[in-house]
Amino acid sequence: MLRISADKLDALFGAVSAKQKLYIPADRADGEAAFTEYAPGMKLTSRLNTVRSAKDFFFPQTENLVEFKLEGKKIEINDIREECDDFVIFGVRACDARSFTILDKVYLSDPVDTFYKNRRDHGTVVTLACDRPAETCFCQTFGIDPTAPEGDCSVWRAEEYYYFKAITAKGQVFIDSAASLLEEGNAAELDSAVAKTKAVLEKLPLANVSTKNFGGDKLNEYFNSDKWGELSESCLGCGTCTFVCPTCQCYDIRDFDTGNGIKRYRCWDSCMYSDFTKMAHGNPRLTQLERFRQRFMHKLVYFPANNNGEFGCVGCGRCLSKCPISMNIVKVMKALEDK
Amino acid sequence: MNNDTLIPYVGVVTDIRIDTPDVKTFRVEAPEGGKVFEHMPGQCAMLSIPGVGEAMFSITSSPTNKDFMEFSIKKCGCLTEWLHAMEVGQMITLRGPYGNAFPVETELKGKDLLFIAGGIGLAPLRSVINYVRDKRENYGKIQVIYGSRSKDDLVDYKEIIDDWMADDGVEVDLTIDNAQEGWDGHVGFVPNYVKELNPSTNKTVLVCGPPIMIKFTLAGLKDLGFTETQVYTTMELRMKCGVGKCGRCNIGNKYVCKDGPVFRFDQLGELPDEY
Amino acid sequence: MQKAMIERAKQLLADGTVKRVIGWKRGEFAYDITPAVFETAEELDRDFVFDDFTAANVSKYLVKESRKEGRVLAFLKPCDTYSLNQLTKEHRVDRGNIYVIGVPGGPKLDIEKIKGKGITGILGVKNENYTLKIDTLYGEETMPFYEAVLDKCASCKSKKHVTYDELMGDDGDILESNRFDMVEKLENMTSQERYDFWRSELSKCIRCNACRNVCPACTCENCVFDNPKSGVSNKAAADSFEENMFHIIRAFHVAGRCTDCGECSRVCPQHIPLHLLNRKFIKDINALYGEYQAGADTESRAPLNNYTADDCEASIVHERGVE
Amino acid sequence: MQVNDNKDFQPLIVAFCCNWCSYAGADLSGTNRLNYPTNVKIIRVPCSCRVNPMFILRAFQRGADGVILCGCHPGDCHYTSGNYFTRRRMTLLFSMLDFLGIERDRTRVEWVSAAEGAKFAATMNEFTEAVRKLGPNRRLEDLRCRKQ
Amino acid sequence: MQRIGVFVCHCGTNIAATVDVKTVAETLGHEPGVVISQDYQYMCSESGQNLVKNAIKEHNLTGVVICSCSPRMHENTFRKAAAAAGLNPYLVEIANIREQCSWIHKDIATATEKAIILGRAAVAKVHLNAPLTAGESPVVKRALVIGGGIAGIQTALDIAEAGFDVDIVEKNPTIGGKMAQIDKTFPTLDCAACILTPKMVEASQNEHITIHSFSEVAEVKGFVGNFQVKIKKKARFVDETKCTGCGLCTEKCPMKKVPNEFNMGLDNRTAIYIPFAQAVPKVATIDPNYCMMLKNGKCGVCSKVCSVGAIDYKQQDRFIEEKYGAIVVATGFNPIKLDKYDEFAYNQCPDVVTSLELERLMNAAGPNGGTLLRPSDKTHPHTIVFVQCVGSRCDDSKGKPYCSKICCMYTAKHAMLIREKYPDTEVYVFYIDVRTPGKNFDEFYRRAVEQYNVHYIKGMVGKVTPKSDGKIDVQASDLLANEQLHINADMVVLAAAIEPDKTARPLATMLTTQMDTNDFFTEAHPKLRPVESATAGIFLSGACQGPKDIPETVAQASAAAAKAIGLLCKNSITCNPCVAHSDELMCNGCSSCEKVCPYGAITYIDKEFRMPDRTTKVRRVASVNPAVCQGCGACTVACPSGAMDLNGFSNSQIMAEVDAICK
Repeated sequence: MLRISADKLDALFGAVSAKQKLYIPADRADGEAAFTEYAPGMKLTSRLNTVRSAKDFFFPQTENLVEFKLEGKKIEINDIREECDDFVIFGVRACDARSFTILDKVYLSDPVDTFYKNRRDHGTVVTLACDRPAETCFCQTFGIDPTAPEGDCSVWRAEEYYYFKAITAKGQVFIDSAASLLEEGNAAELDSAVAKTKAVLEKLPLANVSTKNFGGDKLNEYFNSDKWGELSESCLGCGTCTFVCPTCQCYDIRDFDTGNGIKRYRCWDSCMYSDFTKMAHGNPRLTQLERFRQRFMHKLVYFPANNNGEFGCVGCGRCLSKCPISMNIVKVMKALEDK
Repeated sequence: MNNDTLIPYVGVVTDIRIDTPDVKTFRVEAPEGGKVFEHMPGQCAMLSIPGVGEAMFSITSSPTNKDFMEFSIKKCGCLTEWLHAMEVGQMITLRGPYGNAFPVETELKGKDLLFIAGGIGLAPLRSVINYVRDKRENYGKIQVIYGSRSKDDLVDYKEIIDDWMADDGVEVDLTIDNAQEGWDGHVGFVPNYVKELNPSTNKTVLVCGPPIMIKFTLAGLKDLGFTETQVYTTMELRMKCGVGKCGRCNIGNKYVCKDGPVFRFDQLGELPDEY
Repeated sequence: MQKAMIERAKQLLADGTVKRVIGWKRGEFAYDITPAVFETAEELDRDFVFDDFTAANVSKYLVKESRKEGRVLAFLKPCDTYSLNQLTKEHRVDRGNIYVIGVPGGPKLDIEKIKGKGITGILGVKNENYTLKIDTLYGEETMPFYEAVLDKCASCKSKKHVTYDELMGDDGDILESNRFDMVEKLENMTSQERYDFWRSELSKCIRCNACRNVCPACTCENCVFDNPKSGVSNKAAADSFEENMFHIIRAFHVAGRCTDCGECSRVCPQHIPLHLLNRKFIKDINALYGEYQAGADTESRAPLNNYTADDCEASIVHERGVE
Repeated sequence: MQVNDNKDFQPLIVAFCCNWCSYAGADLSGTNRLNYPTNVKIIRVPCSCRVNPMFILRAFQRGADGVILCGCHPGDCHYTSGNYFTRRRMTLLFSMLDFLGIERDRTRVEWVSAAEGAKFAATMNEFTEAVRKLGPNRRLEDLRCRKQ
Repeated sequence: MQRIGVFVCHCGTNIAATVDVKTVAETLGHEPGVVISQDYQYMCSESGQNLVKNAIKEHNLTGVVICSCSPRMHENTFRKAAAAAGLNPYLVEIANIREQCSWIHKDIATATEKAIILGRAAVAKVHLNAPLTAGESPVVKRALVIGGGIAGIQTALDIAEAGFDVDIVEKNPTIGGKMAQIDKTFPTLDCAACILTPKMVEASQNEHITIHSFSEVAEVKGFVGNFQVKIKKKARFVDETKCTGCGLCTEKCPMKKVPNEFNMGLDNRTAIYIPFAQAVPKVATIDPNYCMMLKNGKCGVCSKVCSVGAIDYKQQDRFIEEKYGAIVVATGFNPIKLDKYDEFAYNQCPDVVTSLELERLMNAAGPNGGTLLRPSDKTHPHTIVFVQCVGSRCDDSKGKPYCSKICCMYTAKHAMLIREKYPDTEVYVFYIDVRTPGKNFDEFYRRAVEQYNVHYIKGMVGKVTPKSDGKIDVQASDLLANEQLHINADMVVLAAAIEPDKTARPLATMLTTQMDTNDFFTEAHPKLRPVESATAGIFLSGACQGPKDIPETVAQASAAAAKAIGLLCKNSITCNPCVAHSDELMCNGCSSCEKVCPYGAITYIDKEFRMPDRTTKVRRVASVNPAVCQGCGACTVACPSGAMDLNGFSNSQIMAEVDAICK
């Protein structure tokens, strides 16, 4: 297996970023990590994961869709789409890598969202296997192996080396772009590192969270559960969980009048927001209970119902650590199961 | 790059018909003439005035109309108010068609059809009614039961009187909620009128109207011996994308914009009660 | 304390004084506490928690809870009582329908600060003589208690309960706090430096609205930013301007009403020091219009709803500071 | 600070004037043919206290380079106390803008009575010049609204 | 869709000379919603208005934008025109392209561009205008006159004559004001007291007039047609209703060394006093600063001698509240203090006096019984020097920038009277200009020079120095002869500038009227509305608005009365419909708006709301009383939720204007 010593990672980043834009999770001044465009000297973060998920690269928080010019009764439509440049995201964790599969199911299904596809086509996802999972991690619940992340190319760290394995052609291009820096290495060292991580995985406090009681067939059972009132009681109705979530994909389309034309843009929206489903003549989700229920039903029931049992959650644990009131999908799952 | 469904087309309003005090029917053509896109009866389109808003409307003209599309729109919010203020020649943007359609070429084919509509609920059904009128040979008897608050609130009144009623094999039963001068037709709510008319249960039913009307009509139909699998309706919820991605118009796992708006009542019954 | 609180709550439930209890409920881990309403003794015994992590200010929930049938018992820390007073003053709560038990304040802990030390896989946190013993998947870690204290507690303004029906533990005093130090530091920077500082902070904003939705002063029936008719509604920080706009207007709308409870910064998933904006207003108000503490009472006029004929002119902004 | 007079820069100045004093003052300055730059565009409001901070930010968003608010002299408000509230609100708002690093010379409050046509013109000349020196508003603009 | 008409006025060449009106009309014609855009010579003319009216009808307009002069000028004209054509008058907006564009700019290109932008802002605003209907509020049929000088008296008499009740509030113990202190009046030289006192008596006897002497306005609330005024009746320690004005108490009062302000402090009065013989009301007043009984409880003479028991040492200030439909301000003037004019030795030498002091010195009721004697040694002065413009037309901070207007004439009067009565006295007048515009004024002045040989010298007095021999050295320059002069004078008379009374400034604040920088009240329009303040229902009478002589004062007083009567005649007045309103669905009931409302127009109600989920919820919400709201908009900014908005100046309208300007 190809590898590079940790102290040469800089050189690899340099080589890759010379050809295309490279983003790596780096430390921010406030101690959190964020995917940042690589610049020489930038170090890979020691934090397990970023606050914002990697979905931003394919589904940014806001993007312009189309522009209009209005004059008198005339409307002129201006398609502003442009082919996006190739880029690499390095250091995506297994959970986020899986989230792309989930987003693909939404955005690449017919009719294809060309805005998403454009970026997906041009982005190379280089994943990094986890070696120090946190207490909030529960990706295994969704069948994700954090020691064997998906993506275009997978990377493992073992001792002082990073090991590389291409999964797709794009991944191979990535490896090739730094081929001169890589050397053939001993996979045994890697195996023992992976084994060590697997041992930790078993001990994770959320290792026992299971999806066995969830899925598309539980629709009416859980929809009508009497637990929602209690669970949603303290929900602030903010969008934190939604916006840090790697799989939340809801959006709003809005027009902005610049004074010189109309820019139609889409931006993340949250089903937790009170105006999400508001219409001129009513709102089918009137209280936070319904909105709260929607978010979790979507991930645990509706999504699997529409996608062959696949859940709309990857167990990254972001909502567990970021919810202002610490209400989250794990608590919801446990409460719903507890009949 | 391929076309993206979120990028709309331009359409020109070439005719505006005032149907009722709060409903107008807009004829929309492509700037170069002809239809902006093809559709099937029951499908919807996203209409927009950039800077004002975008909303989903059912296409009220029949696909058999090869020259233009029509939208019957009731004034109820910011965008519709704007649309109502339009003059002929105004451009709008539209994208679509969205959603499924009434199964005119499958389940409905060869059947006797009963259309039940209330108020602006006639809009989506009008597309089907005119479609089956134009392809008369493919369908059995047609009955339309349509009611509104008053005579003035009956949408497409002229077309109903001049065309539909004149057709062979088409029966139209009109009703209004309260008696009114100049009205010698039936007076009473639609669900009651349906019961009174006691249509034969071999008909396939297409219902559209205010939720309360649908609820009572359905109950009435059941009393008359109809089953849920015989009855279709069309839904409306907050929509943004039109293609089941933006995440707001779902009822359970079904997206109204993509899996709907046409649902058979037995399908609807399987979904949670959140609409 | 927790035990005593549970006992007292059970008494008050039992004797019919209150129908519900608002407090904190334990979570999956040592630290993920959720504000919750308890209606039975069993629930209290099972889930009620009051410890180093019960930082959440539950007073905002009283807007809704106090309008429900039956009296609600609220355990309020000193800072929370200021929020409640302010809400009472603005007629947002029915104070008569709330039974307030004042409980001692912090300092409470910030799990993010512990995680910021690189400590991960946290299974338990114990405070032993102001040293935190943290049990993790990767062994035990320790850190000084005070390094993990929430920012809002580190610059606590008051240990005094300004409203309560009953007190558990001793009441404290209004403190001399260092809460304006950072504001002052920023004031002493150049305009460009301040601009750069705020740009780097506010550009992190993901407009999740957690700051607004947690804020006990933000109880509008319909926020201007959610109301399309307001002309300023926006959902995403689509432009740097909108990031500024949202936070400036939010700070302005709570100016003179903000009690400096610090919840906005506590809940920000991006660690934006939003409280600095509010503190800037508080500092200005104190300096220009006389000391004013929102929520200290329920009668006084808010500084922005008040004036004197000899107030300073706006040009004071131009006359002071560097540059 | 860099010396740059931005001589050719034509700033856009939005002036909110209260109907009773400053708008009348502006009229008087016209009646007396006292020149001030065309850069200044006046919006009439009943009282300076009608000016919501949102309007000021909106102006900056849409491309204004300076915003000035004119009202009756303190104590002379047609509505008794309006300008006193204005004074507090704007002091705090301007202080906040300054705190965020927005150039403090882009905003101003000036009291101009109905009799002070000359003061109005002088104020506008001076303010326009001050904003001209600062150059285009970049720190509080909305890039989407920037004119191509 | 809106159908907006734009009408661009040339205003002759006032606009058209610097703004290309055709281009403005043409460009605005392309704005969204604009269906007709025209220009015309004079839009405010009848044919111009007809143009607008016809267009409204012909094009079925939903909004009108007039690009013309200031809305302060013709907004009402065009609103009326619109109303006449069936369009709600509040669907008219004015773009001010004259005062705020063509008159201040010179370059046609930029001025035209600006005019277009102003027009565009008005179009953007009118898109969002809503038809408004003005409510009505009743008029209280009673007027208040503040100040009991000749202006106030005349106004009160005229209003009373029309049959309306009127109250005079006078801060001094008697009405009469400055005119009561004046000896003779120019240019007729008739006796001031002879023409004033009958009016004072008439006022006191008129059944419609109530005089609140020794009283001050303490608080004013309300608005046109319905002012609520709190009047402070200062304690005079004498029961007005009992005192007969017999004067025995003033004779017996042992405290006799009180400077007599009526005689400008040139002689003394007693602690209990009646200002002068013809005072109205003729009742005594105790001066608490001097009365020994009030100061240390020892005396009580007046109480003992008063046969009707009118003395009441325990009297307190009283407050009465009254409602008025109209208020007339007649607070008058005072000569300025001359403390800063050391060069004229006013404070050092008793024989340097002001003109008003000279009036008292020459008055038969004055300190010397009408004989002109030097205050210092009571000798007859042989050389008198008059110094003009002391503090008037002054460009430094010591004086006033304006001309006090009356000095030239009263000095001519003084000079003439002195020369007439004491032909042996030489009179010198140092002047900068002699201003005599007025009926018979210049003739009067020429008589002083030609007939009475008064020495008018164009020049400045540099220094006045009292000498040890009691004479006064006046050093001056003769500008025409271009030489320095020294005059050995016996008396020097300073024509001190006049200024508004000090009580005017706080009063203006209470009345929410505007003042200029000199504290004269500002009239609503300098030419067309000279006796009205900009605040509806507040009128201006006399010198409070600017320096005036007696005939002018009386003329303005009657004019103010006419305006007040015009208002009082109405049973109700149309309210301003541009008032605040609260969207109950958004209101939080937080009370912020109530706190900033200067009129108390906002109250709170508990309102029951039907929630969409069919439950009901009771919430406290704000409610604005449109009859009381004056439309300042303070509440709209205090409201964090944006529930409070202002008709005619709504958030969205102002933002639309901002957007249009910044486009």
